Amino acid sequence: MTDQLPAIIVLMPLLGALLSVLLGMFDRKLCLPVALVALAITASSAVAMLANVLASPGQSLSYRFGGWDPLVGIEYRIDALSGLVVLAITAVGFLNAIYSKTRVRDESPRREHYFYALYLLLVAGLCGMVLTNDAFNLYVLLEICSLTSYALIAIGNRRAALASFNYVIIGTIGASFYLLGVGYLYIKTGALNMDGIHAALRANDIADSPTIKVGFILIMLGVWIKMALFPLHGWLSNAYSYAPTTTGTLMAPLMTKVMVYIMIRMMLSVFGTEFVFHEEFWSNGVVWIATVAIIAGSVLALARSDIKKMLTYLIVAEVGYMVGGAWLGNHSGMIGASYHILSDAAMTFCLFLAAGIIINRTGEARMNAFDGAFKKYPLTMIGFTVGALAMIGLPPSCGFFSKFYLISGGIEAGQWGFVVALLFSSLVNAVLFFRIFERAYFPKDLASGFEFGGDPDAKPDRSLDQVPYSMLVPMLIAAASLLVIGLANQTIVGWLNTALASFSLK
Amino acid sequence: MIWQFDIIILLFLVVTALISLRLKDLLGASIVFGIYSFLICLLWAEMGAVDVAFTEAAVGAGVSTVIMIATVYNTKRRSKD
Amino acid sequence: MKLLGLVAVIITGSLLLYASGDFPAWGDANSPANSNQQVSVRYIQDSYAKTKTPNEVTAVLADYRGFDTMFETVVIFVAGIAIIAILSFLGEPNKPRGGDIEEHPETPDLIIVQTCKLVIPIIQLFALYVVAHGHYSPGGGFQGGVMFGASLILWALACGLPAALKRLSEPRALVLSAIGIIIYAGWGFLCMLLGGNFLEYAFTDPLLPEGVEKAHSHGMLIVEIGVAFTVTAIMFVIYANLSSRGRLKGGL
Amino acid sequence: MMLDHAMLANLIEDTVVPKINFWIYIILMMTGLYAMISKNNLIKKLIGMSIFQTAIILFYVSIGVKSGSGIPILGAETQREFHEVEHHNHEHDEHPEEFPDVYAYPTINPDDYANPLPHVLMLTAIVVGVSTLGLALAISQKIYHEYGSIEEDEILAQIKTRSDNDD
Repeated sequence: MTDQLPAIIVLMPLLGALLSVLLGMFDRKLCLPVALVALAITASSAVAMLANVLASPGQSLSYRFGGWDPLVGIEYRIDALSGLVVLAITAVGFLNAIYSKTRVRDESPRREHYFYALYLLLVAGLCGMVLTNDAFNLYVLLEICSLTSYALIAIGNRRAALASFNYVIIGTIGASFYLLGVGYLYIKTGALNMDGIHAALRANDIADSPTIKVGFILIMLGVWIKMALFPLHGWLSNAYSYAPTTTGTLMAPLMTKVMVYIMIRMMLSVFGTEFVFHEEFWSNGVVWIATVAIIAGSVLALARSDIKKMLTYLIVAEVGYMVGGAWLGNHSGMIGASYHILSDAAMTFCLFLAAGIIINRTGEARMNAFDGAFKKYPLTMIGFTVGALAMIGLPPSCGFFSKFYLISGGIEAGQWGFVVALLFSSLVNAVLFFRIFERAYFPKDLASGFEFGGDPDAKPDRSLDQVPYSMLVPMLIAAASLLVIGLANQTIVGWLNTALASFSLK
Repeated sequence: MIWQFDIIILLFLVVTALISLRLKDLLGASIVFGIYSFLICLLWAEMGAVDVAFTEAAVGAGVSTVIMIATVYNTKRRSKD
Repeated sequence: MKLLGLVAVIITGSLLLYASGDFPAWGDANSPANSNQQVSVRYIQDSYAKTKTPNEVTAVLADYRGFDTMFETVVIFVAGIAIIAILSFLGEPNKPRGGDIEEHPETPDLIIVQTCKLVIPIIQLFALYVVAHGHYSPGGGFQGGVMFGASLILWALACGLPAALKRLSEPRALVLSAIGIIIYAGWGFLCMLLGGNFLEYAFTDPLLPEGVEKAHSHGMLIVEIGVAFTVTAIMFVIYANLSSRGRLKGGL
Repeated sequence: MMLDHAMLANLIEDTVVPKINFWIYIILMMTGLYAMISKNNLIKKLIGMSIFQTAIILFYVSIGVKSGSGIPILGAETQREFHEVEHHNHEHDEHPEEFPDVYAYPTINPDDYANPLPHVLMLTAIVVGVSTLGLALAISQKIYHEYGSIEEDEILAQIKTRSDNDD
């Protein structure tokens, strides 16, 4: 049964979604347990699959759907990087499902079973997108992820509907550009399997024909739109900040990171490094776009007063890190980019969870929600602080190590603009988060913060932060995972090395 | 695969697309969009893609025109541009 | 906004025109895509030998790339669920949806109702024929499912939405659509239980009388039936919710 | 020297015909893209989106077209040939001494049938297009319910006035 794991990972959430719809009609309280069981099975099979992949000889497994030969049928290929990303997706999905116990009940009453069905199908689509080795199957799964995320956002409050409509329009342009790019590859190579396209590109050396070049540009444009790279990021901040809390905490850490993974997968295993980094001018140009994205993302985050909007602009900056790292063209840049996918997913997840708790408890979306927050919600503030320090890049956390690899890659490639942008954005993150710490730990009017001589009969509430455990525990696990990923970075980078060794990076 | 037939349908396609986008009355625009879908279904059939033509006629022309008219019925009929 | 649109059009337009010069001529048989020996020529030459279905498009759709088609059915399922989730309880959260109070209860027109009574059974019969005959003639799960759904929509147009909802209420339609996907994924899972990979119909050979190739053909038929269930139910649910803005009353 | 019809016809045939499909798809795609971005009415944007997606389907299907080929469905006589060969091989398996040789399946000439792969991909793309259209129409109905208008400039004006008095 263990070699059937890739199919189980994609089927379990699908089955969970169907059960959630069927059982939800009788009793809505059944949906969360169904979702949790489905996600638990998916997470455990993701761990087992990762162990399988690492134990397998070539560090890469292949699964043929329908038993057909890969060129004719659909094939899944799993290597260390995709195994890790699937593990990150299922872990974030599982923890977020626990987090959503109270939030979904309050924010979308009477629609929980639809919410969980869409939630599980989004997780299934993301896992499938990461594993697939077939270009058109990736488009179908991309559409499933897009449709479920449009719907999950549109369930939100008043302004979520317009934000979701804009996301539909821009997301369809992105997905259609990707489809057109695959069409341009198909018209020249006649194959849909990624390895088949790669072999056909190298075999009859059509790599420098205009169709393949334009196909590459179209695929990159489509993927950049879906990952909200700077000039094309217009839809991100409204979509994630007006969406329901649990939609934001699920999509913020995953959607953009999976699209970065797909960009790396397309660059390396379909087009090949000699095609992508053939002309120095174009890859330097993309690194410059990433540099502008980092600077713009950080500056825009600085200007925001709404907490969630600020975090979304940080995502735009982080996407700049990964795109820049991947396009440096050298090994440590690519390692930095793929390691940053995992660390940024964990960091964003922890920050969004903590911000969600504080916004929910204080009911205030702006910065003054943090006034005296440490006194009222000590554990949540600790989690937020760990996430913030990781975002700034302090050593024990994973943020430091990914920045370390990215900067060393940048220096090797001589991209000084990129290195300066990385340091500048760390500085800006520091300013951002210390502004919040100042409000949280040292509130201006000390009295309100520490309540000296507060009303005597206000019995000190010993329960942890008055926040339900279902919200607190996932956040603390996410904060702990930041340190774990950071400390275990040697082993993770070792796996990534073997995964990326086969691609001839400088 | 008669190319004269093919060119005529293609030109009609572009014309109906432009009309559908310029019409101010949304109900009219939806109906012209239905014509656009049926013309494309004719094009697929002419190009030998019979399954695609069948699906386009049933799904593309049939259902999408109906749900678009349903939406126009529930929202505004006049559009400013 | 108009300027942004113009700029985007000019950039992508010039990009595409630059590439279109290099395309193989339209309709030539030995263009790279049409003459690829391992892929499209192989579909044409041994799809009948392996799956016993003359309609190669159905063979490729349901068997070679059956996993794609399963997720296509999931896309329709997602559209239906999403439309209900967005539109239901719009504005009046406490009032129950549906119910029998008719806002403008004009009686359905006699001529329309009679012609519908004549036409709809024929449409549904033809729809079932299209689903069942998908192996030998153009058609299959999607086309047949949409036609069956369209006949329900026709009934809703003729006699008002509540009348159609009495025949197929929304909960029942959702159960029908979920059953469709369960049939599809379940048959694929059955192939896994019998030792093959997911959706490997050859392994369901012991269950079905005829040879391994026929097992492919039967597997495809069952999968198409699952698709037809889902598409029928979801098309009607989409129409019901969009036309009555989620309140399942009134309608067009 | 007046170009008579035959000369004109084959002049068009070898210059325009091989390329017109791909030009028209670019024109349609650009109208769809322009409409999606710059139209003010939400429903017009969705019509532009549908035109954008059907243009891509036009590109895909015109890849798989082979001039002079039939539809990708095997005719009845090829099926009969296959049955005869199979029947014979089946007989051969039972008692090999009577039917010594094993017949091979008749080879099908690929140029007689259109390329089935783009047709399969486009079945998916059409269905995805309709699902996206249905979802976007539902969202526009919800926007109409919240803001009372489906014109983007009126909605943005309302958001601005509402957010001014929210602070």
